[in-house]
Amino acid sequence: MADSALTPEQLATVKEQVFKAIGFREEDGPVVQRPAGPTSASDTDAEAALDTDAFFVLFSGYLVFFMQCGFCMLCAGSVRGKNAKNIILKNLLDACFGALGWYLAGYGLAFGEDSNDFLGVSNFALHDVPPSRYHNWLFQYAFAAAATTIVSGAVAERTSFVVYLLYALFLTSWVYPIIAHWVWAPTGWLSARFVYKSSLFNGTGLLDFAGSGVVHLTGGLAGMAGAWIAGPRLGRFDASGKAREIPGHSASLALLGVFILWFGWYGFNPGSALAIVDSSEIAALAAITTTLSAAAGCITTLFISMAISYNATGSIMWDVIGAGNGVLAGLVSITASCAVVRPWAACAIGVFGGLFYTLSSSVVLHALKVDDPLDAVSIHGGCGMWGLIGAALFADERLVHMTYPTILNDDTSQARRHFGLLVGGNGQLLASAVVGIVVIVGWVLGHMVPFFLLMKKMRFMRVDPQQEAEGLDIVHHGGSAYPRELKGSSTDKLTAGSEPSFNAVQNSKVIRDIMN
Amino acid sequence: MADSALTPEQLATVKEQVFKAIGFREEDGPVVQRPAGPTSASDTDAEAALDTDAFFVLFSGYLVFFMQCGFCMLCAGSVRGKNAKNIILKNLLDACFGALGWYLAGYGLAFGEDSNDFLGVSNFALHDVPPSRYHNWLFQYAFAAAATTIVSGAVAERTSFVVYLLYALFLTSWVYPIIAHWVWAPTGWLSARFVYKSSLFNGTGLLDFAGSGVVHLTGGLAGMAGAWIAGPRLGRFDASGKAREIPGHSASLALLGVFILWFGWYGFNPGSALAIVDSSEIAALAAITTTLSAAAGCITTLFISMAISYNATGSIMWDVIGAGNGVLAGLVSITASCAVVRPWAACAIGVFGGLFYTLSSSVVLHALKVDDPLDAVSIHGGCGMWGLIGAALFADERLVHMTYPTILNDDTSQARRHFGLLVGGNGQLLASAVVGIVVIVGWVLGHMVPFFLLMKKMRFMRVDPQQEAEGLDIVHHGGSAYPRELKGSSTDKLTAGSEPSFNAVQNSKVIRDIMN
Amino acid sequence: MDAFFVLFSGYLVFFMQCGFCMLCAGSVRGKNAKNVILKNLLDTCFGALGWYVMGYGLAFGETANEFLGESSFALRDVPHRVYSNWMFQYAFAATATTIVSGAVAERTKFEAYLVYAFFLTSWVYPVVAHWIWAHTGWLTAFKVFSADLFNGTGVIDFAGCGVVHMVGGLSGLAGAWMVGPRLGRFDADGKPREIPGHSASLALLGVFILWFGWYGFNPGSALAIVGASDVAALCAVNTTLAASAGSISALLLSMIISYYVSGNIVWDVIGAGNGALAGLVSITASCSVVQPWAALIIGFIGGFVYVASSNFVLHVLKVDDPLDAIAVHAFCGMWGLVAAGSFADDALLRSSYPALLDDSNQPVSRNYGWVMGGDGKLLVSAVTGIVAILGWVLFHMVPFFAGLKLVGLLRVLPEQEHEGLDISHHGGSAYPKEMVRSGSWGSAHGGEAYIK
Repeated sequence: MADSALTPEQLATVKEQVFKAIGFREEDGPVVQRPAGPTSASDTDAEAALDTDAFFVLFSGYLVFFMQCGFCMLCAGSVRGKNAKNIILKNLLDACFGALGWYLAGYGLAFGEDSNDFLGVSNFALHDVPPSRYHNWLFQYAFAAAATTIVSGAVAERTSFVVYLLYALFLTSWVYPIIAHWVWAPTGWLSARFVYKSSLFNGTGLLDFAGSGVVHLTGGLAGMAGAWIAGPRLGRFDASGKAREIPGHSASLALLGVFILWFGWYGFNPGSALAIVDSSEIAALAAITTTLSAAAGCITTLFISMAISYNATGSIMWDVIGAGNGVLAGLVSITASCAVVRPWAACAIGVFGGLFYTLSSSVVLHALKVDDPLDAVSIHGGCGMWGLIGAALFADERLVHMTYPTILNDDTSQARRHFGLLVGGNGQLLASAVVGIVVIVGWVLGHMVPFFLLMKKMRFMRVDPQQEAEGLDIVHHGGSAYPRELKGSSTDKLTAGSEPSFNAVQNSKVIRDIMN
Repeated sequence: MADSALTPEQLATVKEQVFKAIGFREEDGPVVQRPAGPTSASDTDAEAALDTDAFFVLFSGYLVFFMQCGFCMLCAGSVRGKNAKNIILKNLLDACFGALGWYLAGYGLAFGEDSNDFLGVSNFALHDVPPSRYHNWLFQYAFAAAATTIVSGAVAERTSFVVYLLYALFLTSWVYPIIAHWVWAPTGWLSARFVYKSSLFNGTGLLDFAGSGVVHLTGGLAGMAGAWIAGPRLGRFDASGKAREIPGHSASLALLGVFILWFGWYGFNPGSALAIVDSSEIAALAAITTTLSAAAGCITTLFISMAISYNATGSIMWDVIGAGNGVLAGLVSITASCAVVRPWAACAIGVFGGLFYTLSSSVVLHALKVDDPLDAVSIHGGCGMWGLIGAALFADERLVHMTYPTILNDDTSQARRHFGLLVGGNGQLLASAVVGIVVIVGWVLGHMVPFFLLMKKMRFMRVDPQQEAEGLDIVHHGGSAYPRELKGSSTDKLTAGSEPSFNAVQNSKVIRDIMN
Repeated sequence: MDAFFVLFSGYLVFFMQCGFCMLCAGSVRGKNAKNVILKNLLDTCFGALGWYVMGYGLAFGETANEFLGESSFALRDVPHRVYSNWMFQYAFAATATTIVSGAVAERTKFEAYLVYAFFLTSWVYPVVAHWIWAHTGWLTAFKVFSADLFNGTGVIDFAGCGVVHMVGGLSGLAGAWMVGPRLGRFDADGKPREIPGHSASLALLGVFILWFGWYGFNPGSALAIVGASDVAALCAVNTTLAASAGSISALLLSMIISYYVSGNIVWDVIGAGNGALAGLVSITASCSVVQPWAALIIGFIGGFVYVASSNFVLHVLKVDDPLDAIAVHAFCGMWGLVAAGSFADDALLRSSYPALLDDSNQPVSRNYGWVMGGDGKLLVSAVTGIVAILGWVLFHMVPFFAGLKLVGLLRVLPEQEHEGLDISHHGGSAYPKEMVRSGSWGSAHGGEAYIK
């Protein structure tokens, strides 16, 4: 497991001797003077590097895709058993419809080669896309699907199936791609990757490395619109408007989802380097900051919720779902800045992410009276905003220069990028982040609120109250996710010979409860 | 070891390494200046190799991290439903506190650049760690978290939450890193990677490629200390001291955990090559031996338990949880030796691993009267020991030389490494393995027994009996992991107004069945 | 680098074992959950042994003839650089094996299943793999000279529609047919009754894991990344699109059917999950040789094939297949081969398969799909491949299962089946009652009895 067979002292001595002998100075950097080899060999090297990058992006994309599984399990565990199949199917289908929407329209709008500041206008249905960009399509598809699936949690247990399908198609084929274009496409007006500093918005562009704003804020706001317009679940608020808990049916499934999401986030954040050759340090840094922020978010949320419950009831309660959501809050918060902040700042961002989550969750529920079964609005919307701001506050000068390409002044001299307010920089990044947040909020709500209102008007939005009470699985999906066993199972044995008394029935119910 | 005077041979080796690192070839002649211009192909080549290695280590680290999910599901499925949330939260938090402990103290103690035989003394909180080592931090963090989480199973269903958090911090920030330093750091006194054979402990060092000893034995022993001091769960032993089964609440979750762990182990073992360029054969061999040993361990355990049940009751019983634990036993057993044994030996190690697991499980339970709900002590402690011994018995000469770096005699001639007793070698490796086991046992128990005893003294260790009987989820975590639906849900609606007749009860039962 | 890629793809394929296990577990009744989980675990384990001892040598042994390989058993004399390939191919063999566990679930004897798993991985599967994927196999598309290829084309089965899925699915057909339906699956008139699984959550968890693992299965089958990253990326794109299309078409089709039959709309969750799998299976043969739009079509039709063949198996053949494994893997596997023979694109064939020479050492283009303007030769080869696999698998597996049935090893006793295999064979339910009742009301009704 050791890196080197020599002690550092020894190695340093030898290095010094060797360098002296060949006239090499360390500050010169790696030797670049090479004898002219066969050109084909260097071509091969360059090709191999591209292949390695494609490999990295593909596997990161697979991990991001696996987050669909995480979201699905998280949602399934966090709703009542009577709606489990419904939400699982919604999660499966936003991956499927997302693929269609992204294939037909989304990718072209976001990353089409012919494009302007505002959107791309070519490469629809993968037309004329060279195969060497296919890995990028897959990676970006997984992001689009992640943005889409966030909403399923916010509108769970009461929205109709059809409206969700329409929504999924609409988001992946129009709303999300445009934002992705603004921030990530080479020509987008908020991009941080122009060559000339003067072309960058506000001289900075929007720092959103892996999508706190593009993916999470978008998804969270769409969820907000949906949950608000759909209205709360039956029984979520009592007559006096006080919120009542409606716990999900399986904490195990929910936390399985959290773990899978954390795992998948290692594709989301480090994978956003979009290359590994010459970027491995960026990817590794992103992996570390992701880990630390998630841990900090979890611990913060846990202790805050513990303190609140202690104040409120006098007994200490360690909230499991809260801790899981804290992990997600930390992950969302670091997403924008994962490659541009130092590890200590990642801890800070995670801690504040946990705080913001708790805070915004309570605002959404108690002040806005919006019923969000999975806290998706606060996790993805609230922490998504904080993520953009956190990037603007903590972005480290050296890391920004390492992660983002060199920019030039108008006289083609190399320009310095702005960096974070709290680490010695100025407020330019913060200004850009605020602008970014405002336009994303405007764009998403400007589309999703009318969309959901229209659906409501057409009575598509929400299932009937009696259907909601009975559970969507029985009404729409042909039976419960956890059906009772048929006659002939062990249950019969246990009740056999006993009177069908209340007690016997109760007993067999116990068994069945457990069996199911 | 000699710090200043280097032998010509050694100088040559190091020269070669240094040249490779800076992209210099001797035939190029002395470097006089660093030419300007774009980097050449060969430079890209060397850099790309490092990047590829970083990529490999990162993705292996992700897989190892995913083992947290596996452990979590395994633990959740193996405890009773009333404690599911508790153990899930413990598993989540050891990943989180583990990250903090490893960040602040652990990594510096284990792999800090300034270090002595016993521990590292720099690089705390990633201070002064070059980004090119960040990927290693992540990988090693995942290992530390794996060692920590082993204990959660052994002390499940009865220990208090706070003591577990303190334990997790203590293990990842002090107990585990020291052992990792001894065995894996370049300067550790048990390391197998010194340059001179005479510097190696016993002329061999400890062969522990991926951590049977460092990770699993450490975790298993800490679990032993915890389970022993916490005492058995209520009802685990009857009045006469005979053990009674307390089955877990979901075999599906437990086996999901086993599969995820097996998957993650492909990061654990092959990933420990820490490089893929020029090491792909080592990694591939490790993947094969891992597979075969897991299969052999599973089959052995299954048939042993079948034979035992047949002897005891006369009917054949195929034990699912036992088979799953057999997989883990095989995996732990091969961990130390995965890159230095041939595939047939991997089968043998797996078979004996299954045997040792069954044996030690029965010793722990019936002789020591220690209640270990997940058999973590026997799987990780028992098979961890066997893994070190197995490596010493079966290590193949050629593979040892392929996997570990070349070592030199004092006269700087190349030295032969010792290899396994059963494949033609001598007992030196075995002696080292025994020493390794003794010091790990001493170190871990020397810390964890006093730690847990202190906790017990302070009455932190264990929850109240009535809390234990009621279940930790309700007492500490605000309700069951699988809550019944609240009043006001559909149940009431459907039964409202009907007599509490058999039929009504049946109806509400149906609903509840579905809910649960 | 390539070894790295192959290894990690192999890990993903291995993870499909977990997916199958969860899918099976969720799709059976709770009383048989442990049984089917253990079967899935053990085919992984016995598969490893069978593949190690026999399978790899038969399929990819270095000395080989057209029909099978004859060396490299137990990894003997296998050079280390091939080790990553062993790992990858093992995961494929285990996948083929595990398909059957679903088809024969809830009623088959445990011992019979173990014997089957060993038999398939050590003999039936490796021979088929050799035919199509080994350089010397008679159906391979990997020979240098066009004249050596079967029909001038060989069978295009990039990632194993035929080799893996048809083999598994047909074995499942043989098994499910021989073992007979579960008790209560058909009523007295022979009308099928639904026996829903105990947890849709687990089943769909399995589907998601399978989809994730398929990204190892299809792109990984490029077996290299350097110089092949475009191929791998195309496979990943096509895999995604086909899975989506399959899921959507199966869902809509089953919705329409339910609307016709019962008058109300049912969105079938398990059907959608199986549809995704159907799409994945359908694209497996052709993932590297068709354009993305063709992948959509292939997946879409795959969903139809799944729904149609599922009804065919159940209503016409009267075979009880709890997981629809036969429809998903055997029938969509066939469709996948046919699709590859129809939609294979000229340029993509050349980029993902090696260059071909005619007898005078001149480069010669490969035959491509008739839909794309080529001729029917690929389709003929695909049909030949289907027939050969059908014959080989059924010829072995039907007598095998019939033999087991004859000696009484195939099926559990009716009362055991009634009670549930977990209790009769595995020492208790997968979800046992708690000894001390949790919850508020449990303790009020006899819960105390367990405390003491």
